[in-house]
Amino acid sequence: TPEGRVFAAPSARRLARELGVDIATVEGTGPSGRVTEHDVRTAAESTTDEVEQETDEVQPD
Amino acid sequence: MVVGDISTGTDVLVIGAGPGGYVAAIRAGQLGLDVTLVEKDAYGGTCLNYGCIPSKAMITASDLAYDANNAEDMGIYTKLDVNYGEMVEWKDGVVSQLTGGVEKLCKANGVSLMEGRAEFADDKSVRVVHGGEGQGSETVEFEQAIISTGSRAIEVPGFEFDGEHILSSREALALDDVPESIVIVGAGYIGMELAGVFAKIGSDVTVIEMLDSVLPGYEDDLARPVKKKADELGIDFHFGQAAKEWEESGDGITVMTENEDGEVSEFGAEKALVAVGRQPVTDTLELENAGIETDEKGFIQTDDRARTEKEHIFAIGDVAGEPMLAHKASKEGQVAAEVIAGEPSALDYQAMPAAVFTDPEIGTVGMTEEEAESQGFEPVVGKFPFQASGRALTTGHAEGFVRIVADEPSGFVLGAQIVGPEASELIAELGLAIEMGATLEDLAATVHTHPTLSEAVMECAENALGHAIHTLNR
Amino acid sequence: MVVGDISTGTDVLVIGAGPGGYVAAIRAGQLGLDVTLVEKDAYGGTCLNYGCIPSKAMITASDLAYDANNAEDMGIYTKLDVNYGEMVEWKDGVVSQLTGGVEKLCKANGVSLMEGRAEFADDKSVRVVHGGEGQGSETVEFEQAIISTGSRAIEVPGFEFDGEHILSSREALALDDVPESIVIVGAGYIGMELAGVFAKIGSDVTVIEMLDSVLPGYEDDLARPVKKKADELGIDFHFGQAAKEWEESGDGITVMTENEDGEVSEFGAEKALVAVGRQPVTDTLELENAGIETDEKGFIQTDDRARTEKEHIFAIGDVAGEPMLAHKASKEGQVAAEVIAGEPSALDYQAMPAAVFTDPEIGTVGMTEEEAESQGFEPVVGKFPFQASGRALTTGHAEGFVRIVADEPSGFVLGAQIVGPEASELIAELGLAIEMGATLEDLAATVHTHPTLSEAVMECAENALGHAIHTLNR
Ligand SMILES: Cc1cc2nc3c(=O)[nH]c(=O)nc-3n(C[C@H](O)[C@H](O)[C@H](O)COP(=O)(O)OP(=O)(O)OC[C@H]3O[C@@H](n4cnc5c(N)ncnc54)[C@H](O)[C@@H]3O)c2cc1C
Ligand SMILES: Cc1cc2nc3c(=O)[nH]c(=O)nc-3n(C[C@H](O)[C@H](O)[C@H](O)COP(=O)(O)OP(=O)(O)OC[C@H]3O[C@@H](n4cnc5c(N)ncnc54)[C@H](O)[C@@H]3O)c2cc1C
Repeated sequence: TPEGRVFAAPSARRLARELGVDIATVEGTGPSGRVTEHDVRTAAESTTDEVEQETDEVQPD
Repeated sequence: MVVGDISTGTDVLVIGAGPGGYVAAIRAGQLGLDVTLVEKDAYGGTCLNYGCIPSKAMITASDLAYDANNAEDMGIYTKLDVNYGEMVEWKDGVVSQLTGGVEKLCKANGVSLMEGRAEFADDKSVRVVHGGEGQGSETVEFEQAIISTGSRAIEVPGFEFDGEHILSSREALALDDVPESIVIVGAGYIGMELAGVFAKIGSDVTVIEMLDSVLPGYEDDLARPVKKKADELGIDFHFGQAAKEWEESGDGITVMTENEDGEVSEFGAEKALVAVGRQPVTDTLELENAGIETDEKGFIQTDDRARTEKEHIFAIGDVAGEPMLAHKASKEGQVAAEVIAGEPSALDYQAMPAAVFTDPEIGTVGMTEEEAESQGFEPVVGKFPFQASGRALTTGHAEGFVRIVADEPSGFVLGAQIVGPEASELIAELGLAIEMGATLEDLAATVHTHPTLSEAVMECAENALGHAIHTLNR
Repeated sequence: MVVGDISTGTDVLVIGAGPGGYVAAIRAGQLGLDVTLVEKDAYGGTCLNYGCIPSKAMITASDLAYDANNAEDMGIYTKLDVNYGEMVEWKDGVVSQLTGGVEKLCKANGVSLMEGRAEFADDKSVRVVHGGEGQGSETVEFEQAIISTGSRAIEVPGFEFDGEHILSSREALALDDVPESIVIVGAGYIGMELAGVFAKIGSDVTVIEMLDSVLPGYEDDLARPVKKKADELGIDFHFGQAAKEWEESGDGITVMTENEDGEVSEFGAEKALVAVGRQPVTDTLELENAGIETDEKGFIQTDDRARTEKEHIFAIGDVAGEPMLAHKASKEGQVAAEVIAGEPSALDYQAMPAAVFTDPEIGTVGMTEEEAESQGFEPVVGKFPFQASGRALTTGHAEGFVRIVADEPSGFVLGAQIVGPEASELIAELGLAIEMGATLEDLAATVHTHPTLSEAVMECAENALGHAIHTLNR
């Protein structure tokens, strides 16, 4: 589908805002690529992981 | 004697109690905020007092009278007598029940109500001028403000509303008597809705429109059934005519119009209703004191949180731009209140539905085929005529169709246009479909009750997929 | 002279052309299958000829007459004259337009039509007995068959339908004249729908019900507004009464009933309508020749592909069990055809909607609160009264409410019950919500057009979440 339009339920879009995720960057695993709440949570966890990794690199144990 | 200027404070100040403002205030109250709602005229704003509600009440009542009077084919014979004054009284009863409800709901949710007209003193306070001689004014300081002062009817130069000969929709909905004849300037949705009301209860209606068709802005095939029915009702249309001036003549008036070539025509009638659009009420607010600018049309620019250029001042509803619709105002009101309360809300809806309560009704949501194409989708379109709907035929109202626009590769529903019976209600399911990211297959697979008009939505999706049951497929 | 037995063959044989059978046949045709549809009576089956469509046509027409006649509060005064015979003629016109359409659609989709009554010869062929003297019969061999022979009204012992004094719904919908008075045995949905029709156009209606309330099977608070309106219409109810016998008396009849304690009551009327339920038509098919058994009620057991115990024979619609609804029949018909064509279809819908076209209407889909609880959900329930709906008030029909049942932890919508204006249409959006796995938040966040009844759905979801705008929250 053309860029800029994300197909996701209102609840998933709201969750993305709550978790600080840009929903346009989330890969959708639902039918036809619909973005699910699960996809949003997964994306949120992976960004947190990245941040944690970066932090790890700055302050190695 | 002028009462001395007193000064109060509130966390959230909402200016204007229309469907934008009162919803914002209630939601803010629910979220535990200290909120004050200022209204200069009537709770419920244009929508409840002079717009959506009164017009729909009059439409329903006149439809009932007309339908019963035109049901000989069903074996129903009537001798009908409509008392317009009583119809208006009934409508007023509905309005006051609703506006009373708004007031109660505000109070129940902890909203402080204040009567008066607000003007910005600076970006942290307003002056509220109380109505009536000697009622004084007071200064209200706020942490955050929501501007929801709505819109007013545009006046055509030379056609200033006088409430007697030249009416806005507001006065037209409050007449004591059916005018014997009426000239309606403007064939937009308000003009067409009211043209139907008057024609159905016996006025001679003439509609003057500058453009070349009814309901400009709507696709031709949506407007066509409305025009056809209006013709049947005996409404007399004149397109490509600009209203220039009017004069009293006998008991009524004569309206002079001019076409492109400068040719003048004259139309006589008891009264004229001018419905050529609405403009935001932002010129009486001293917005410049708050440091907020408006665009050339008077609208206030806002972002996806309903914020103006001032972080702590929000603008919602008709003042915040097109489409000027009550439910857009309410949605923005909710979001503004939630953002103020720190919730992760935003105006991120995928589609804004709209309805026109003409005969037949029109309901639209999301993209047209053309819009889908221009946005890079590969649209596939399904269509289902109400002539093929069992339920439509049993109601005697089977004109029109349902159309669904979807993206062919993904199947996602992008938009829908309906003209026909209950179009304003049927569009709701399609709005949900768009918000949910539903596909044509999802709509087609959902069991719909028989016999209902909503089956047409399912069959329309099936038609787009090439396998509707009750119509031949594309 | 009997025409000799000829023998033909078909890949797919569909027996019965109701909303189950004709939909199955059309879908099979669309999928390129060689399909023959046998019907002994009339295309469209019970639903189009004697059920859904005629009853809804008569309901709409009688509502229009009644509403117009009771709109003095709106300033509408009528002298009304209803010609029942003409109303029935109009209804017949609607029916024949639709049944004609069914025939055309079958042909356009390549379905071979055959008139006659089918009986199984064995599990690979049927004998089709043509109607009328000397028309003979023929044997049709099939690869796969779909049984969709529908249902018939149950006769109460002693109350055999004679079309004159004792009527089934079929005959009641085809009378030439409004009966001055009528006793209706059974307060189920068919009895209550027709009680409304007759009461609204001037019959004295008495309803006799064995159980203790109207619309058994529906929750009390859904049935209550229907009972209330029926009382207002002057319908006379007698609960806990079993119809025992009847006799002619004067121009009409007397119906004798008995209560639990054996006390006898008598009710006089011009005619009686017996509407105590329907039973599957499986006893005239010689099913045993195909090796298919029925349960004690006569229903054929099927799996989630609509297959009977014989892999290649399917059963759909009223013969395949409750709920006996047209749209259930059509859905099963589609699935059967698709399964035969090798598609991965199944009866995997989450919810089967149902509507009762009483005044006010009832619409239900999915689970009640009680069902949700018993299935292990933690239900949360939202409710929104139509009294708080602007649109409902503008139509003069503001009784009833929308209720949504959801799972509290997940927010998933599980079911909905609506009683009120257009309940049959409003339930569609909730059906889609359930199929899509929508949450309360999704429904609440979807913008709904103002002013519409569908806003009540959104507000109901908000109420379940604790923040409806137009009603106080739980
Ligand atoms: C005839 C007609 C029919 C319509 N039908 C529909 C319809 O069917 N569906 C639909 O969606 N829309 C309809 N509309 C449009 C709808 O009425 C508006 O979109 C809606 O009212 C906008 O809401 P709002 O809250 O922005 O403003 P408004 O409803 O205009 O409310 C603004 C309020 O602010 C008050 N106010 C203004 N300035 C001040 C001030 N300085 N201090 C204090 N108070 C102030 C006003 O008195 C008013 O009460 C219709 C409009 C008309 C005229
Ligand atoms: C008054 C009334 C109102 C109703 N209202 C509604 C409503 O609003 N909504 C709803 O969903 N449902 C309604 N129903 C129920 C609905 O009519 C049935 O659920 C539906 O018709 C079932 O469809 P079907 O295809 O299974 O059977 P049917 O519609 O009964 O069709 C069966 C067909 O098979 C034919 N047939 C039978 N035996 C043979 C044979 N041996 N050979 C050849 N042909 C045969 C019959 O002649 C008939 O045409 C109503 C019913 C009644 C009576």
